[in-house]
Amino acid sequence: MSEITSKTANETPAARSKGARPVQLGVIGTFLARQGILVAFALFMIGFTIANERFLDPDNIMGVIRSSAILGVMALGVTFVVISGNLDLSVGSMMSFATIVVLDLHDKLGPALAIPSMYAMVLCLGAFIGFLVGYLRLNSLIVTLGMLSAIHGLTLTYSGGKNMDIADKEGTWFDVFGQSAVLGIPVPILLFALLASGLGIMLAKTPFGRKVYAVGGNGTAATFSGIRRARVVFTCYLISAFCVATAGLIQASRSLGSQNTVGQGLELEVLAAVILGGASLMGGAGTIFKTVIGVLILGFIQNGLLLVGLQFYAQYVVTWIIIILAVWLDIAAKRGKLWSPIA
Amino acid sequence: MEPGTLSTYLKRGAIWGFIVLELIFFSIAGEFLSLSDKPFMDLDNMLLLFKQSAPIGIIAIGMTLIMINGNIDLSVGAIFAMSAVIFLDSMTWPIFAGLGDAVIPVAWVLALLTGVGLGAINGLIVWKTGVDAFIVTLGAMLGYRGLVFMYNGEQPTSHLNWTLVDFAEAQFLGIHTATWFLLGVTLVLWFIMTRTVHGRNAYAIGDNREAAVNAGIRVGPHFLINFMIIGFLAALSAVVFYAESGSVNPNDGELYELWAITAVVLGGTKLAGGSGSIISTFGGVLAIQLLRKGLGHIGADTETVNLVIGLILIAVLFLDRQLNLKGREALRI
Amino acid sequence: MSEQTPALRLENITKTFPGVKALDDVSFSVLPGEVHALMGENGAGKSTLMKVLGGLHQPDDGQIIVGEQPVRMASPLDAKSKGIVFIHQELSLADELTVAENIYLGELPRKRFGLVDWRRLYAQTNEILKRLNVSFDARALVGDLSIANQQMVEIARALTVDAKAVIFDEPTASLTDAEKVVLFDVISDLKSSGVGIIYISHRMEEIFKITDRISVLRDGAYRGTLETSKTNDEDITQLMIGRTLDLSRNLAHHDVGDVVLKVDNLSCGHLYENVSFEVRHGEVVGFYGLVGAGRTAIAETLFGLREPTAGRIYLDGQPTRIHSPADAIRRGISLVPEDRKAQGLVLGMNCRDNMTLPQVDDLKAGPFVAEGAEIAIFDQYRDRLDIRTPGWRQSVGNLSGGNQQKIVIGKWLSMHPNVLIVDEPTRGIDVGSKSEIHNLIRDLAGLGYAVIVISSEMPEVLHVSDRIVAMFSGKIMRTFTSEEVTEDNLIQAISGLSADKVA
Amino acid sequence: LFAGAAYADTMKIGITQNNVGVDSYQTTYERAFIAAAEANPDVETVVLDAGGDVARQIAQMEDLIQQEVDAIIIWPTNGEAVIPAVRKAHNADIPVIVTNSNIAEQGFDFIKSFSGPDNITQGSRAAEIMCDKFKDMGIDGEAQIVQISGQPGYTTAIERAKGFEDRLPEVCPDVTLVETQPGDWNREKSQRVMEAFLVKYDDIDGVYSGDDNMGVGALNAAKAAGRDGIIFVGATNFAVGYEAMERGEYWGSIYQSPVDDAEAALQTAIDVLNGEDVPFLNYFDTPKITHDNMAEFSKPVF
Ligand SMILES: Nc1ncnc2c1ncn2[C@@H]1O[C@H](COP(=O)(O)OP(=O)(O)OP(=O)(O)O)[C@@H](O)[C@H]1O
Ligand SMILES: Nc1ncnc2c1ncn2[C@@H]1O[C@H](COP(=O)(O)OP(=O)(O)OP(=O)(O)O)[C@@H](O)[C@H]1O
Ligand SMILES: [Mg+2]
Ligand SMILES: [Mg+2]
Repeated sequence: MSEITSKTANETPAARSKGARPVQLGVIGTFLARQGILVAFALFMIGFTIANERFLDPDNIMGVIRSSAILGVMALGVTFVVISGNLDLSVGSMMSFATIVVLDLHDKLGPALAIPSMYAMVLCLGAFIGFLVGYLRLNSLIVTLGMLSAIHGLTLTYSGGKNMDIADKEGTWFDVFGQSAVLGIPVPILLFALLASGLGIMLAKTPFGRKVYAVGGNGTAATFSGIRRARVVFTCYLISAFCVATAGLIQASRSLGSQNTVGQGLELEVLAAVILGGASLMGGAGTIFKTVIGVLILGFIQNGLLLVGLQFYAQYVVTWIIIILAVWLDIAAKRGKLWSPIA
Repeated sequence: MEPGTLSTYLKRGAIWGFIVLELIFFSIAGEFLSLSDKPFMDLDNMLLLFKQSAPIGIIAIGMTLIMINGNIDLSVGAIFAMSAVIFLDSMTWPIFAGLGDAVIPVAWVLALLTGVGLGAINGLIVWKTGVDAFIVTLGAMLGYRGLVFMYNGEQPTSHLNWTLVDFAEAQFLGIHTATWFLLGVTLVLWFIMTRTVHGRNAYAIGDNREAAVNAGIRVGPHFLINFMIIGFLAALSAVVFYAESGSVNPNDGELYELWAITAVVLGGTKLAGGSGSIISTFGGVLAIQLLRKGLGHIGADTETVNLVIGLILIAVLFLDRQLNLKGREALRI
Repeated sequence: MSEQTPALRLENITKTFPGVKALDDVSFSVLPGEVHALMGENGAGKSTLMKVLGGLHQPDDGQIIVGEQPVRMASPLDAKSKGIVFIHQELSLADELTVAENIYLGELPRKRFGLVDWRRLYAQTNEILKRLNVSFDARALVGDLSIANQQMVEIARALTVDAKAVIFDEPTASLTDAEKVVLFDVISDLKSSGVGIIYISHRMEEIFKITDRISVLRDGAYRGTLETSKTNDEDITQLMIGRTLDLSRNLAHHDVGDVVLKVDNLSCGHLYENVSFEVRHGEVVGFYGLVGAGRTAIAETLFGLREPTAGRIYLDGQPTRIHSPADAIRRGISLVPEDRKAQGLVLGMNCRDNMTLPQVDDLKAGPFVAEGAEIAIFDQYRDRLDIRTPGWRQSVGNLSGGNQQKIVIGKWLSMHPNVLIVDEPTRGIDVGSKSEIHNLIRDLAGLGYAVIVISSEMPEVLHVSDRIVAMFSGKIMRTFTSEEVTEDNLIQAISGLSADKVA
Repeated sequence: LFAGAAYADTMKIGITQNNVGVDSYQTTYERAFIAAAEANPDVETVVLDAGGDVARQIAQMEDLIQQEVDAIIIWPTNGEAVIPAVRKAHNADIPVIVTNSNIAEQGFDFIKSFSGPDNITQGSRAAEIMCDKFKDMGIDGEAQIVQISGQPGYTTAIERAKGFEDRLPEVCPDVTLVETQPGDWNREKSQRVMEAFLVKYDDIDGVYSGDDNMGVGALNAAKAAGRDGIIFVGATNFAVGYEAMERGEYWGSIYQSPVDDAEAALQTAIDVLNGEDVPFLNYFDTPKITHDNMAEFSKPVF
């Protein structure tokens, strides 16, 4: 046995380092931050309730959820796309397209045929994007930006730029998706809930969901593990298109008429909701549940500020602050430090 | 490789080839379809092209720097509007009442400071919180826009100063004022990116942020500076543009971020960061403006313009991919 | 030991991560002009200790003393300014920049106004490259270099500043022998100019060749320091793993069966040409060659990642075309890839999900993933490969380098392949686990698997293979049986000296 | 798809529109304009769309000047920002006609004529419709109304709101306008805004919206919430508004036809080029339309 020298370090108890430590989150801090989005949500609800007692009125709550449903349904699909490591900026434009098409076909083919035809057309658009991003590996930001513009052009060509209205608004059952209620719950909320739970389970529990996370987390490693990356990305865009078509259906059914720009600008709201929910734009992280919370937060901010009587632009500023705080707390909890360690 | 050699430009040449194609197409199509007796490639028309490229061009040049850095800035449209509001409004502030036209440079400085300040806020948040720039600036896109609206309700902010207009409309050596600014900004940024330590660090950080941190580059302050630069450029763009128009709607500059990003990507800069060139972005800006101008020239209607611009964007991306495709033996991942 | 002032001292360092006590009251010092090895099993805390020293982690407790002064290493920049150079375990380079820019990353020579002094940059870089005796140019893009050359760029950084101490964290993991020689020259240069060197490696022969003292960590705790000249393999492993290992144990050899995989005149562009070989059930075939010899490219082709430009692949006698990894997996081929970070793992995912990723479609309970079955698989391979992790929920990115590698190996073993291809399987793996993996490879062969081992470590190839294919510059130079192979004729073959003797 | 090719001796008229496709008014305007131009053998047109972007509109003005058209019609995205560009055309001896919403007074020296509706008057007329109805109902002493305005920042939105807000206290001093929020010319947005109003205010007697599209959105919200008896008054009578009016759910609006608007603008330009005298402010009439008198008007085509 060779000689083992004693510890080389100075044996005297060394002065503990006194230098400033980075701010560490305590146990409670970490818990709060990890549930940052829920805490923010709760604070909001409390704040608005104090500011305006009508805020918690069941009718109001129901109303907010109902009008968030359209945005929400779209956000569900975009969550898949974002987790798989891509973006979809075309959902707003595509939703306008879906709405206009289903309204137009309603009068031409009748609702029973109009709805599947519209779904088919929107899924084709989704498949086209999925093909470009998944199989041809084109950059999703630019592809969907291009599609935002192109689909808008397509919608205008389709409608001739005119508003689309159902001729016989009283005599159609088409309004069930947007205006009726089952057991007192508005159908848009039911559809949203149904899709959210279906897609939520799909993402969290099925092999496909696992692959979405893998492809978004590290596409190369996913390929090396035998995952057909292109197919996964393609499917995510199909899911997104399906959600968009559903949103268009609710929208069309809700107002039985629409203009060409009904979905304009929604893409960024949708993205904001998905990010608020904690999905990472790098891909690989996020959940449907959190996206739903993100959607509700946006909806309640809008509604709450309106009730309080603040101008609509105050909502912009508040959304800004909320987004940054929520995401910040979320990552602070993950790294266990409030401030970023980057120099 | 010393950055900026001829071979790199040739490799990134797709955008210039595309510009040539556009010129040829619109010249020929213009013969048949245009109302104008003048050819598309008329000198004046081309000079106008440069001038009209300036508002988005100046921003896109800054966006290149941000994107090489591996970040993105979605708030430039809102910064553009906010700087414009300050620029036009400050000329009417009572404290400057005695200045006469000397108020102009003061307003310029204030507007540019606004841009730098808003950029700095983004930069600080990115630096201190570690939240991804996409998210920070997506939030700021809304937040700053809210500030613009708050400033003047929903009314446009206006101040038409004819001295300014004359300055903006002037042509020095036949080249418009706005073009001079665009060229100047392009040159300066090109120089920064290829010749200075800051510029080279920008590439390094975008390429491999962890490596840059490990090597002791102070990534946080670096980001801060770059966000201040793009804030400055967004403000400069506003200052140059609103000198000539004198009135800003609170929603002006919306979607500018997307057009700027489009120009940058058309120029071949990768969204992932680490590579890209200022000169190619300049090409990307010209290509987009040329497309708009050309489609107007041949009388395409709104839906066609939307459709064509969207599809061209995708087509260019596709071509670029095909051109840069590695050989058949490449790894299939 | 003389009573010199250490170049730097780490005192009573403690560092915890959520669920892991990575360092527990560790003290350690380096003298000027000393090469001090830091050893320990995978996950013992070596890299973490060095990251504390390099300013990448802040210790929970303890202090760092440089010269006589206690200092705080707030950031890598801070560490650098205090004369500490850190050559990382994982490559830390910017692909799109030139070799020179990478070497001087963070400290490009300046002229006035923050301009880069290109002339000085290239002059200095050329000097360093000359000293390292490498073949690439200062202006080459790092992304175009092979991994080994990239590692040399990383090493070149040690020569740019006047360092007090240089940390090498497993620098030789992807170097070949020729480059190792250069590295050791560099180290001895640094040493003679009074720099203290901390050297982390799992390779005993290197440790004995170049180090003066050896400090050992186990499970985050300091275990003692040995003088290299007065110790031996057994004592070190004893200290590292708490028991002795019989490294010279003979591996089991089995009867080989029918040909599983046959490759006939396969070519893929310039990567490799006219490659023919076969692998039988129960056989381990080693592929040995210099960096860039084309071994990885062959593996990638067999795994459906590359399209061959000519030639055929036969599986069980049937001509086969493999279109994608999914295809390959379906046909019973597994590949443990060369680059675990980029190709092997989804770093943000937890250990269990990473391990079962290729079979997630098969592990189903109804339409859902059968998580219980997944956990069972994970547990099985964690025990078998001795993977150190607080649990399956830990995200793989937080594991030590060696443990990450084990996850990748476990992932592919659990697929029970017919043909298992392992590319540099023990890169960064500690001695104990390494021999465990070698045994495992032999055992698999015993079970009838056909195994291809690609390795740049000659002892490894010699140790585990039944036959050895020697490659040089995209061509197979010769195939040896384990009886005929010697170190000499193998080296000859892979240097292209025996082209006429193709077997 | 493409406007016609060039011939000598015809009038070349260029138009740069605000934002075609954002609503069917502008689209119908564009089609009517092209149709009117095609019907006239002496006229050739270049039709451009600024997409709501001032910078693009200024560029289009420059392009039209550069193409040496004979006259330019502009539908300003911003009534002040385009003045320098208009001056440029003026300096190049190209007559400029402003359509739909006027430019600011500083620019009046550089234009030949404005052709379009009088948005301020429209706003005040809407106030009068609302007030008259309240008087009929006998609630003009206490009625509360809310306003849903158009896209913030656009002249038309601002002028209509101004006309309404200025006129209302003159005719009905005791009616209170409790809140204004923008609906961005968007039916769905307006529906959401109205939903919040309905929760917030128990007593809403009237809704003024910047156009009928938004008005119908608000109406849908009220119907869904089961709140009857609200008086809806809008502007720019869209087909949906007309139908709702037929059903008696929507009270009144301002009848404004994009076809009239487009034809008036083209005719003004032609008159100017023919050297005829045109009034400087060439308003076309936009009468009040209510449930009572709607039989006098044909259903809008847009
Ligand atoms: N960022 C982190 N978060 C959580 N745990 C970590 C983190 N970094 C390291 N660890 C854990 O700390 C322990 C020590 O890891 P370290 O990388 O220092 O090991 P090592 O001795 O370098 O091993 P190897 O030889 O495999 O490189 C491991 O158990 C590892 O899982
Ligand atoms: N000139 C090159 N440029 C970029 N990548 C290359 C080049 N040559 C080889 N590679 C990549 O490097 C990897 C290894 O190459 P190859 O199979 O030729 O070498 P090898 O014998 O496995 O050597 P090692 O893995 O030890 O470096 C392959 O994935 C290949 O794509
Ligand atoms: Mg390590
Ligand atoms: Mg290899």
